[in-house]
Amino acid sequence: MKFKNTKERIIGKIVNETFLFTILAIVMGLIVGAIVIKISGFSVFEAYGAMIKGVFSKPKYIARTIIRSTPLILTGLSVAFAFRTGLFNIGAEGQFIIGALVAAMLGYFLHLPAIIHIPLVFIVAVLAAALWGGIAGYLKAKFGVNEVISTIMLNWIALYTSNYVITRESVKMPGTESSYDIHETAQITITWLKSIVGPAKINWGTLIAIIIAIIISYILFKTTLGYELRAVGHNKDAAEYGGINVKRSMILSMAIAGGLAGAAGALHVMGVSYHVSVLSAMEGYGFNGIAVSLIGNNSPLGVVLSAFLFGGITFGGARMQVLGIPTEVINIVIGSIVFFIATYRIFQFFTKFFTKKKLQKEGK
Amino acid sequence: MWKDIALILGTTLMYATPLIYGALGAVFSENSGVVNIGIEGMMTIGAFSGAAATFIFADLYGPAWWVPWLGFLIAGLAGGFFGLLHAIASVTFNADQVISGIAINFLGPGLAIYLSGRIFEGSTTTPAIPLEAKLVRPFHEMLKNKPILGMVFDQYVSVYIAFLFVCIAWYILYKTKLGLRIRAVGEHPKAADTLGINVYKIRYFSVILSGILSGLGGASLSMAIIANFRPTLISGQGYIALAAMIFGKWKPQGAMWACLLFGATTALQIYLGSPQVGWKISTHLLSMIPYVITLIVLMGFVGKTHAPAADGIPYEKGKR
Amino acid sequence: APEQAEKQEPTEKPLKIAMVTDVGGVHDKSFNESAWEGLQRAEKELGIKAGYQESKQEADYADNLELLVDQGNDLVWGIGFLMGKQVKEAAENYPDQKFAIIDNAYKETPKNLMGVLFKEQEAAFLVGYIAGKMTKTNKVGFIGGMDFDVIHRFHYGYKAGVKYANPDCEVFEQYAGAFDKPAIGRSIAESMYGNGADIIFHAAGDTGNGMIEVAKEKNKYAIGVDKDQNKDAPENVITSAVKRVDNAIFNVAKDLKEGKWQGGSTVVYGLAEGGVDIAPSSNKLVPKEILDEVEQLKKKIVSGEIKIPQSKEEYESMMK
Amino acid sequence: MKQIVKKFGDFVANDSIDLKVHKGEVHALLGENGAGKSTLMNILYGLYTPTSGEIYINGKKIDIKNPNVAIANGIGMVHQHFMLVKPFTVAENIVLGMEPITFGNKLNMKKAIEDVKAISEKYGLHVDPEAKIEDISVGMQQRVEILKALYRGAEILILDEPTAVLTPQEIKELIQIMKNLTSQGKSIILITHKLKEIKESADFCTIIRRGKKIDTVDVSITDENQLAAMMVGREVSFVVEKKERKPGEVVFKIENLVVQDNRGIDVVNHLNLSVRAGEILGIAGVDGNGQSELIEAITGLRKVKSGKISINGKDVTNKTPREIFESGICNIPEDRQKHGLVLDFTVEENMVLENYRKEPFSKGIRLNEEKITSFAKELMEKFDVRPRDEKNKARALSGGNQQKVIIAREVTNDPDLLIAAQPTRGLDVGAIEFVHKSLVEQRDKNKAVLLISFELDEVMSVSDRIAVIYEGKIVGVVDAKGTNENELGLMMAGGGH
Ligand SMILES: Nc1ncnc2c1ncn2[C@@H]1O[C@H](COP(=O)(O)OP(=O)(O)OP(=O)(O)O)[C@@H](O)[C@H]1O
Ligand SMILES: Nc1ncnc2c1ncn2[C@@H]1O[C@H](COP(=O)(O)OP(=O)(O)OP(=O)(O)O)[C@@H](O)[C@H]1O
Ligand SMILES: [Mg+2]
Ligand SMILES: [Mg+2]
Repeated sequence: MKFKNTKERIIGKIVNETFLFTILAIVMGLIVGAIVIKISGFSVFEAYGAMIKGVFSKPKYIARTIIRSTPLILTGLSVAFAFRTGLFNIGAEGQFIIGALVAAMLGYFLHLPAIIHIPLVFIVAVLAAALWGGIAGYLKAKFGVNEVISTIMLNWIALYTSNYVITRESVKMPGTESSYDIHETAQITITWLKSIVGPAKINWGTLIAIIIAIIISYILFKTTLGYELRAVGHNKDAAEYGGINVKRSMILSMAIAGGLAGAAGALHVMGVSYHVSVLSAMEGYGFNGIAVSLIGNNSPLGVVLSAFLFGGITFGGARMQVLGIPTEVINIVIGSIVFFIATYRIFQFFTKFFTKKKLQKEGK
Repeated sequence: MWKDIALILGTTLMYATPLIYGALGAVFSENSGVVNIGIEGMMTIGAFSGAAATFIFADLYGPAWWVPWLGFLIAGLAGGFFGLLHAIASVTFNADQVISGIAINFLGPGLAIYLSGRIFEGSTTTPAIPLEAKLVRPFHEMLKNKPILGMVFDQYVSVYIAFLFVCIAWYILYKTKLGLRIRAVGEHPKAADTLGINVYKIRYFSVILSGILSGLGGASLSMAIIANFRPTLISGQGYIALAAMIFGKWKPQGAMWACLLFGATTALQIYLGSPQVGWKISTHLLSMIPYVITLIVLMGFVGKTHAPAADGIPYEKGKR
Repeated sequence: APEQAEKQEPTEKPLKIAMVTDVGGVHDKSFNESAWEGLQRAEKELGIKAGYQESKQEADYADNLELLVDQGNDLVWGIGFLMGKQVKEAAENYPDQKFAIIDNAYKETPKNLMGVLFKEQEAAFLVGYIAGKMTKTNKVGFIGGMDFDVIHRFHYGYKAGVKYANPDCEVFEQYAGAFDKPAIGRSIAESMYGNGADIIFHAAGDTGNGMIEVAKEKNKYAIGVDKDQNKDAPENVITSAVKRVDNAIFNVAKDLKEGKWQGGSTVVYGLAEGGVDIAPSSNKLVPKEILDEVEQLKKKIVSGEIKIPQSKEEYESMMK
Repeated sequence: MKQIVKKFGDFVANDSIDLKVHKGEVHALLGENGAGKSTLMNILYGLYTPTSGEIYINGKKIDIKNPNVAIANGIGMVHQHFMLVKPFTVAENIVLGMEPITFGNKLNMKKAIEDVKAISEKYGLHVDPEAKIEDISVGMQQRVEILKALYRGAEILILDEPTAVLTPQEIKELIQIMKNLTSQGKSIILITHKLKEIKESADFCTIIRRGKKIDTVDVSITDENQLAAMMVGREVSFVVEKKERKPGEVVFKIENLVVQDNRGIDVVNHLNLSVRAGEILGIAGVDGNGQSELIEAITGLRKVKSGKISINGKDVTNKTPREIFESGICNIPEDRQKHGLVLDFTVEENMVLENYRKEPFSKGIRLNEEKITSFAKELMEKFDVRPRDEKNKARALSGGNQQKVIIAREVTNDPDLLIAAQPTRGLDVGAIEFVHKSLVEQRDKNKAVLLISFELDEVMSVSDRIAVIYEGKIVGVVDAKGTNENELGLMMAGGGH
């Protein structure tokens, strides 16, 4: 009996109005995409067919979708966590880079047994990224520097720092523009699934990311720390009045946000890429994290779902190229989905309009 | 010596220009109470539309004087169209303005590159506009034989328009009826509403204007600094413009100074990397200079920045 | 699926060859596009079936390679050294599938993989020679994108060429730190031209576009890279150091069709193999005598009489 | 206004209300919090569209679609919550929407300032047109609001709770201004919870209860008790029930305290004060004499420049808010929405704003939601917070109920010193009665209470002793029973002992 109740509660939590509107927004976004595809002279059916097949037709594609979604779960969480505490973290991009860089360095330079190496690399990388995120929090608490500016600047500084480090002679693998690969003792790829997923690097990172999402949800809503951070997010003055150290909270929540994005970078290096490369432009993990966070309504559970959605659409959508459809259509689809999520009141407007009409009819 | 200074000044002006347009756009939008993180997307669509339209017109009608101006205008309109989208979402439907802005940042580049492919045989880069069809350089003849002055002032008209716009924006915001209303709506929309000011109309106006300015900013890159659109052209400058607007405390002149600071630090980066200086320092470290200096300057700025009180909050009539 | 394709009689089913682009995309007006042109030519002339898959970020490489394998292509190309690791991994994972990569060499190359390298330094040497001969001011420039090994090949090949033609000629060298910042390219070019250089060579992608723009405005000479860039500025781009990725791709397709697959090795495309060259449009602005000398030089390079440096170290040791 | 109905969803805020106002009269609207007064007036001003009903002005039926129509028909409104743009000047606020312009849409600020000066002369409402709103007192802001309406040629002026935030002096001035205006032929609709003001200024009074009109009465022949009874539907007592009590030891002490305001001026200037256990010490004073800064300094929200604050002999000067709270000082803050509540938190979350870290509300890092919920339920029952849903966002509560949440929380902490700053601002008589009772109960438990209020009546009826603050100093302490309004008023104006 009790089980049934909790189950119902969980379902009730997921299938609420926001959820339904999100689904509607996704449908609307796909419709806009369909229009663009049609105008370009392709078959909508074939195009979306290619997208769906691209994700679901083989276990290994599902695996790749999951792999691709994993960093987005964490960068999405990073942005969502900051939002919940009243801060706008545009800096997930840079925090990701720092996490990845540190993981790549420790994974290569340290020689340790896996049991120590893996957690050490992960934890230190996350701490480094937390420190990086914390800078923005500190600048805000101490100097009142708006975190939007500071995180934008820190993104670029992270990018160039990473490039600088990678191009050092002891770090850069000759003949490439990348660092040396990390040792196997720092890798978290699951090799025994090879028979099912082929060379796709399914790794423990996905599980870790989901666990982190649960932990973050717990911290936000079930702990005193989460209470404090949310209070500061909603009303600094009242929080201060209630005895909460507002400045400390700001630094802490930016640090946690940074750590989350850094975890994304670290897991990506440890599970998928094994190295970091010189970047000539941002890779977009952090910026896409903003979209993921917003599609997921800034809730940890929502972020997990929307990361998979985002990963699926980008991975599957790229398969439309086979038909000759330009990849930009994918960006238009994603943009439309986000746009319709922003304007979910359009749907409210319509639902109201129709129920009103219906009532009028019934009245007569 | 003079040459170096002239070069730094010239680079500063050139680099700051697209940012100034974007930042001015953000100034209008945010002073009316609508956060606009979509500047990046609006600049991209503007850059594409301006370059594509100018090329096409130059191709059809030759490099007549009006061709670049028409292209510039179209860039503004294209940006304005995305401003309209942002306004529909965030003013009419009370959307979360950040979400809507992020959507614009996907849609702008997506559409720009898509259209480029459709129009120019699959190419994501538009063909180069001939020199004669680019925006004019008003002082080009005058400075022909003055190389040092030329380095500073032989700029495209878009540069001077940017500074002119700063003055106009300042005048509109602080000296006119319209500006008073824009700021009132951004500070306290309900108060404005009770005085019979149409909050929605003012916000629509400001957000569309913001799109137009951002579009022009994009075009000032694709029609002056270079002569075509390419996907990597804007690469983050919309965000920098946004940062400059905040740095400039939501004021046109403040935003301008912030953009100039950013331009100047970039010029410094280039100067320090030049063979004349001959610093043997990694370009990766040099590239960091503008961002690091900006952060340091920000720290030194005492006093918190003050956003318009209603910035980012949708206005719903009849709600308290 | 790949084994199946191999068992088919070649006459019955056309060869399928596809490529994975790097993040520039297939229409990047650079080597991705060039590679695609090679495949299309093969489609026309050899009757193969060509396809491509664009990448948006590093994480796409592995996914795209696998997809092309799944589509039953006989040969899968990776375009660009940035995906060197992913291509090798794919080759190890799919030992029955043929792979090839542009711009990369491996210490140990699997049997089913082929590396294709270009001697960029040879083309750079030739354009350097032209620059050294044509300069009136005895000052020429070089703008690099980022500090990459490939760019170094252009850089030092060029420098050696300049000095070979004109030992007294000064070479201004500067790296922009980015491939996507035309404004920076512009201001570096302004500085170099301002300091007396009259010809600049770039290997800086979109950044170099800013340099070409300045050349147009100031009516100076510029040298393009990768593809024939004369189209962008017909009066100013005197020549380009072109990398015939298309030729390489076409040749490999032809070999494959004729059953001459050279797996397990690295093929180097230099002047001799038609892999690099100066642009055909060079005859428009470069005097005939100089072009004739260039032809002589080519022979010497092919015969190994002239050695061309690929890196700073090689250049310095040669200059001693 | 005829048969006005306004529904918010299923909720009927106005239920067929009729209202008739004559030229040149002051017509009062009276009703409990949430009775529907503001809603009715917002309809008249065009901010809400009525669900049904008609409005006539000078016999002509008018469809007031928006404030522009209202303004054109000579209706002006001063809203319950001020509608002023803080960073703007007085003149800018007044002309906003009807700006005088010159060539090229340029604002003619000179003319605006002259116009403002002219009307402020005409109606005797003195303001400095060039001062910024954020720099002027609340009373001044009120005048600006009235001037805004007059500038638009208002003939009918709606004043929604104009006196809730004014000092006694300012209220007197306002009543004078209203008389002035009616003598010039203007009509005024006045919403207030203060019966004394209705008696003093209004000609007629319409009473509304739960959205329905009860009656319109002639004020001159109705007394305050009758009005109150009509309003709440039961008898209300105005006297604070209070037993004699002998105060105990001094528990709280302030010595030579100096505190600066945001501009760096010493607004609390060598202030000395002590409160004893089992007494309510009222602080009377005109707004702006350092009260806010004093409270912020005591509660740790503002740095103390010099001097000493101690509770139970323990020095708490410049300690953090949490340390001060732990030492036994609680505060019902002046601005309930800014400091008292996190409006987007639920009621239950707000109930533990200071105590969430303590058992039983949390254990280690984990919040104990069940305990928090049951605690909130209990308090809501005890303090009659409505609606009785602890999962409601605090934002959705009425002002009165928001205040109850804060009082419940602070009183339950059972502090040695309870500071209550403007605890009844904007509340109806029923709610005020409740707040006063809570303060007295606290005192009867032998705790110290510090009451800070601009309402002289309140200070006099609730306190045991009264300290008068003037320019950051206590200029005198008197026994509440042995004093009168005149004596206090004199001291508040600086004419101390
Ligand atoms: N915008 C709104 N949305 C929903 N309900 C509303 C809204 N405005 C008012 N109400 C409802 O109408 C009722 C009357 O509110 P109103 O503000 O008119 O009360 P009031 O009589 O002015 O109270 P007070 O004396 O506290 O000012 C409220 O109880 C509330 O439930
Ligand atoms: N935005 C809103 N949406 C829905 N209901 C609201 C809203 N604001 C207030 N209410 C409802 O209105 C009722 C009373 O609100 P109101 O603001 O009139 O309170 P109040 O007692 O007048 O407070 P005060 O006099 O201190 O302003 C409450 O029961 C509350 O549930
Ligand atoms: Mg009210
Ligand atoms: Mg009211």
